[in-house]
Amino acid sequence: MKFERYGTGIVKGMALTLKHLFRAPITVQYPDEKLNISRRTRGNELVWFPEKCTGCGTCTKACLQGNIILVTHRGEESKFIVDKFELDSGRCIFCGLCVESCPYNALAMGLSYECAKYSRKDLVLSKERLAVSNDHQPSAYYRPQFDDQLPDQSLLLYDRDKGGQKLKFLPLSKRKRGSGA
Amino acid sequence: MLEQYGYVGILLIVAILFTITIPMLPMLLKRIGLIPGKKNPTKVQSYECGMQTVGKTRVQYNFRYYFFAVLFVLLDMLTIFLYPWAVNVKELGAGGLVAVGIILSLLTVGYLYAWRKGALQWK
Amino acid sequence: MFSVGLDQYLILSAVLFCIGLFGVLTQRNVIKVIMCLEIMLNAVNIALIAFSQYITPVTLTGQVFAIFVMVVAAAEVAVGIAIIFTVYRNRESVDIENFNILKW
Amino acid sequence: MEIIRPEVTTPQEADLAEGKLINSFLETCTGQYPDPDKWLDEEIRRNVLLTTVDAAVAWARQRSIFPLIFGTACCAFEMIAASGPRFDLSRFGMDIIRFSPRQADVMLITGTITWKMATAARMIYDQMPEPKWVIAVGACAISGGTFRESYSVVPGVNHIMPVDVYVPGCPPRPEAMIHGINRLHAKIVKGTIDNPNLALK
Amino acid sequence: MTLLDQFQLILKTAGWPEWAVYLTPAIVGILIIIIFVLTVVIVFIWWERRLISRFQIRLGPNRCGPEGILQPIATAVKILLKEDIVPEKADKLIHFIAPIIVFVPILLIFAVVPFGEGAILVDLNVGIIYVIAISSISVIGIFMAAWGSGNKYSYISGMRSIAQMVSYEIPVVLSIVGIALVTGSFSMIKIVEAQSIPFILLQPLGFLIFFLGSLAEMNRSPFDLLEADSEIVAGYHIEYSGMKFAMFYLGEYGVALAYSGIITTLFLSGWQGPLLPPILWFIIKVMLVFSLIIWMRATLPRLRVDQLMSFAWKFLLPMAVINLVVVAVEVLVLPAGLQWVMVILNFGLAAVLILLWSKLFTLGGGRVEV
Amino acid sequence: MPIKTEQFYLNVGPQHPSTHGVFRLRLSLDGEVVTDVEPIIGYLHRGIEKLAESRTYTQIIPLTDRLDYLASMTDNVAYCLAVEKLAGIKIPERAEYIRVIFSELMRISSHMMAVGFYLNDCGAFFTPVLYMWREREKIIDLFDMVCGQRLLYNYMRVGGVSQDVPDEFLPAIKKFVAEMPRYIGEYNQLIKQNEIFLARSKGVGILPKETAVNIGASGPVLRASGVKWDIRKMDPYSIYDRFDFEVPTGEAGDCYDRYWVRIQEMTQSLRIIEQAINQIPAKGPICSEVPQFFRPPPGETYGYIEAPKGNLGFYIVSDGSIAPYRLHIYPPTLINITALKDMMIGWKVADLIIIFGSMDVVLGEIDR
Amino acid sequence: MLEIAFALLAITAVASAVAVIVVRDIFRAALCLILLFMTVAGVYLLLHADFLAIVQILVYVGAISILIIVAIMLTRDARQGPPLGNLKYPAAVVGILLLGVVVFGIINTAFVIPDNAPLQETVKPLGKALFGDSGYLLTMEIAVVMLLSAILGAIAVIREK
Ligand code: SF4
Ligand code: SF4
Ligand code: SF4
Repeated sequence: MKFERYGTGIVKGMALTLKHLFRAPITVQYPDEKLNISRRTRGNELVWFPEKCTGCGTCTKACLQGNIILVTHRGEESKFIVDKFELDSGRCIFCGLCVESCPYNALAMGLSYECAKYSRKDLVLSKERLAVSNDHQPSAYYRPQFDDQLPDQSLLLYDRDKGGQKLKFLPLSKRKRGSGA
Repeated sequence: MLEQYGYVGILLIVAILFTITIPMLPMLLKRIGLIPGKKNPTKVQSYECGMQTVGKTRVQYNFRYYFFAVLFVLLDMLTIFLYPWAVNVKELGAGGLVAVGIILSLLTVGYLYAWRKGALQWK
Repeated sequence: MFSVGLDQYLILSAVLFCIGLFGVLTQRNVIKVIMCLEIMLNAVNIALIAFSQYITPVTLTGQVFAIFVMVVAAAEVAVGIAIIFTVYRNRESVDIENFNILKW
Repeated sequence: MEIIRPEVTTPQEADLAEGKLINSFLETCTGQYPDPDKWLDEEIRRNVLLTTVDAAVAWARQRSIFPLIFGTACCAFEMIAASGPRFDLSRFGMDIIRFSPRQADVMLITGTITWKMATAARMIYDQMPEPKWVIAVGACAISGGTFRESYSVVPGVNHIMPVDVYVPGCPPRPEAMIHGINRLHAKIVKGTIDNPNLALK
Repeated sequence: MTLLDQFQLILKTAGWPEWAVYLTPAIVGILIIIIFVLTVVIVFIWWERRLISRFQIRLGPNRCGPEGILQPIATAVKILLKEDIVPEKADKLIHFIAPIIVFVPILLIFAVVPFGEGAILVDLNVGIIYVIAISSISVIGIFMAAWGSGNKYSYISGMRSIAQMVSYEIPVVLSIVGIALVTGSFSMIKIVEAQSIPFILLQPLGFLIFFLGSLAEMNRSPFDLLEADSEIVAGYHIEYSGMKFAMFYLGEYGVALAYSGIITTLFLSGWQGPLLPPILWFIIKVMLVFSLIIWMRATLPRLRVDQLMSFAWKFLLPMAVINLVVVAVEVLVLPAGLQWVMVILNFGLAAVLILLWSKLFTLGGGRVEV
Repeated sequence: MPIKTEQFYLNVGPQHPSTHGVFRLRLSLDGEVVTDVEPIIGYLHRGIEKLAESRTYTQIIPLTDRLDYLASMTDNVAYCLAVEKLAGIKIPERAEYIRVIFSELMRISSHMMAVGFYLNDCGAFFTPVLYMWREREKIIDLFDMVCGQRLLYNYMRVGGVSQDVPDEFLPAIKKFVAEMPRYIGEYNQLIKQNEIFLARSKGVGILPKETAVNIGASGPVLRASGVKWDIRKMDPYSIYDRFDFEVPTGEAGDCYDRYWVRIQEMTQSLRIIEQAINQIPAKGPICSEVPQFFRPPPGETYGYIEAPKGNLGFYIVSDGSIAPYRLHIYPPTLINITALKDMMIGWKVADLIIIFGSMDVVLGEIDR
Repeated sequence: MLEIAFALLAITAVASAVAVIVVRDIFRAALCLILLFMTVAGVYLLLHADFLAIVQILVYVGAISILIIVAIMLTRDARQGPPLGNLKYPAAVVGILLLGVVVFGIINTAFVIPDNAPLQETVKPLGKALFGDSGYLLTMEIAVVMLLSAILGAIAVIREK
């Protein structure tokens, strides 16, 4: 191996790293600034709409690992009443197949991803935990009806606008939020 | 001159004391229970990507560069002669330069011989 | 308190020399023999430099000699170890016994 | 269970020993390590004198974590993404990624652990010096995930070692991972100088 | 007249007993040096982590104290309270003393580093050779660590340490001789004072050789084979935990500081500089050198061990010899005032030599038939 | 006569910084020179093929994601193509284009990781990886926008894709395609001519053409050895015959060529994406009607595509039930690494790491 | 001061020299040898030979011990050296006798010690002595030639044929 380039290759590379030294870092300081995540995010929790769910059980069948535990009994007018709707979020792979299969739009993927827990038990989400609420919002994955309520995703591609200004990453609280379904 | 080296000696003593304290400190802290942890047989096995070590560790090592080591010792010895010359170069003048020239040319001869014999080629 | 003079340095040198000599005579591992040789050469150097310091403090003759001794030591180690490698290649051993018969 | 790897001299012996070890490990690891979550409610009894020292030490431990990325599968790449330029774990002082367990503080299990790998995982866990913590990242590490039914997959690393923080997701977003690490920070802060690892209480 | 001597004079006039006159300044000086070194090392650790992050378009530690400056302190406290493991395969005695053997020489080097005008512990006649000699002890320490750990990766790393040392010492020594030719002394202070023109201009080739050699000495990229993460995990300190590991870690930056200081002294005219106080100039230059090292680390891949040796033996060594001869002739022929001629000559020479030699030599290595 | 040495065994892996997961190599060393290599796999054996036998055809798609998790979209595509072939399903035009766009994006992202980690193995302290990661994040953002996940997309469906791309997708990808060449140029500037890198990778780990063909290597590894073989050209599946692109090849088959082929393929992928964006029909169905519990007719089929890592095949046997009777995966990297031993012996430990890195393996695929 | 330093150095030197012989583990023996080299360097310093002390470290600690370590690494079953040979007792007798004679000689010789102050700088005078007209030039060249022949010899001997 000859040194045919007399070290110019090394110099070029070093020039490039030097150039990067003066570029703005692309880091998002996560707990302080948050990225607007994709509207179709398959977050780490499912969102369940109790009033829409008929307890048909399609979702449990669609799940590739039987992750949703559904216990129902028949109420009046032979409607199913859901006693237990449990999701083991420590096992769920958030593939979204259950959401896709639900014929009544009663299940959606969640937006939240800050779900780290100290104990395994806490990962099993009960019906109350899954039910939609103000801070438990569905994403638009397979539910295009929620599309408009969610803010635009912040893309690294558009990291900078025309003037070279760095795009602000909004804190979660300041984002435009829908009121849920 | 001895005073100067006395300072170096004091620095040496301080440095040794200082560096010995550093690993001793955790031992002390462990004695009074501030550092957790107890021995277990797995912990003291040597780390090899989580697998077991096969065979001896300190084996005879095929040190293909022993050749370089030999050359290094000899050349290092040659450079010793250069120091006294370097500080005297102006006083010694051309005579010194010639003497050193001889040293360096001999060095070059040895070096070229080594190169030609493929000693600098590490297969 | 004793005073440090030429005698003390020379005695130190003699002691080291004799330890080295004992080692050279008794060790069976060639590498250790070489190590003991180094001890002896070092002992000699101490004596030389002590002489240089006390007898010829201006001309530094002893120090010049010490440098030459070092040169010899380096050459000796280099060649010695080269020979060890060569013998080792054939005999797979560093026992001094194998070096007694210098025909391989 | 302690992983004792016998002295072996040939690769064949090593393979035999490994097989035996894996089988015996599989048999012994039936129960789960309990999740040490009692400390959450418990008021920690801090030594009055040592309170500030405790706080300082906990701060140091929390702020300077050398992670050992035990990355086996997909989740590992989200972990790398988390330490990549966009999410940059190094902000929390976690940029010195150590692959030697001797210097690591937190073992980040990112990926599926199979039984074959489990012995290595446990061994590396054991080889980490105290205080140490474990974060199980991803469905596979938490429970075996979608491979739970498989014959070869450990149904959750809490079968083979105690886990401090679980980060669900498959794979969790880098933010989720950082969140998990922040939860661990919160846990470490509650530790005391002589009992840093509340997990082992 | 160093600051130490002045201090001694003051004490003497104050009528202190003789041993106190001798010891007090020494102890004070040594303590100042150690504190200074530790502080700068902490800054270095922080600086490296921040700067390398910025090279990699991220932010780096910024949560711990203002801009993350307390990060190394947190690390130190944490490591202090970390369990210390001695593996059973280790040679316990050697395992214990190896970090000491690594660390002590690094502290010893600072005895001759002039931090400012007169701010030097001792101005030895043999100053710069002393540095080379002392730092070769560190290699033994590293080898002891590698051997004592009883780990196979560290064993390989230990062998590599010898390979590196064997190849880089001679070019470094020769480039130093080139400096001594100009200054006529090995004393660090004299070397600084002789630099009306920084020697980086006067001897560009010498600088290149010394810089690369000291990179190898510091185990810095692209010569960081000893702890090559991607190959031998962590190298010689793989089995070290707790404070012993911290010593290696500190030592790594300590030696970086020492060598940055020495490069500053030898080639960048040390503390000299207009306007600012000398110590500040010194620190600025050291930081510059260290930043250059970090910059290289952020860019360059690592050489293989045989390529490294070929590079040292086939590229640096002939260059160093030629440089030495040329400088000697120049010193003898040119009158003292014509240093600028020497600058031009040497730059031309460096360019020509590098171009020529790049054509001539090959790194070699490659596949071995087994 | 060289000195005979003792056997020195060294485990590299499974928990090693540069085995890209849990690969394990047991080396016999002679000094630093590798005299024998024994690759040991199975540390990530997750039983995907077995699990697939108990899942419906749709439920297998998430499993295929987890094979080659750096290019999960192409795995999806390969599987769906195989099932579509089995059941004779036609897929809508727009879905075809979406598939092509995503496959090529995936290829870029996968190659970026391959090259980045390869350079990391060479010892460049994370910088190339992190630069490439920046661009990969951009790609991942696009994936995230469309399928809501960053790594494992589960986007393809038998008969098409699961959802249409959102409106902002096309402008975004146009912007990406427009600016990506500049970044590729930056990578080249960073490392391509670096002397150290060249010294480390040129002539190292040569895989001769014959061996490459004999072992059945594929993908960039094969092409680097000088064989112009690309299923997209040789046996165009999907709609690849509509695009104009080249198949870059290397000459020597060494690590450098493997690196360089990947970089060039990124450019070619960009070309394909550009054409696809221009040709894609504006609106239209994106998935043909396939029942949720879909039962293909009994029979067997083999579908294969050019995945970023090579020839990825799915062999499916159906017995007419909702789950396949047998699913076999033909992973390219498993085939490629069979040449490892030949390539590694005689090189040094450091070379071995980069040879392994240049193969671009993903353990999920090898161990399945 | 000087006395304490000398006593310390002498004791360490003798102890480590004995250790070199006694310690079975050859790597540890080599480390003891290195310690000996360093203490000898210290003794040189006491003798005002600073340049030689540095050279001692440079050559012995930096080079020769490296070579010895390389030799240890390269050869098998050298780790635990074999026990002392059967020459043990004769050698001890020879050693002690020699020691006695030499010490007797040293004590009974009255050296003529001029009382010049020791030189403050040794590098320059050494250079003058080596290169100057006083006559070691030839010796030095011979030494260098010897080194060269050692290089050639070593290469010739160890070259793998
Ligand atoms: S499929 Fe939908 S409606 Fe039926 S049980 Fe599940 S969530 Fe309820
Ligand atoms: S997201 Fe997937 S794994 Fe989770 S419950 Fe739904 S179908 Fe099951
Ligand atoms: S949890 Fe999901 S992403 Fe993580 S390793 Fe398991 S399958 Fe892969």
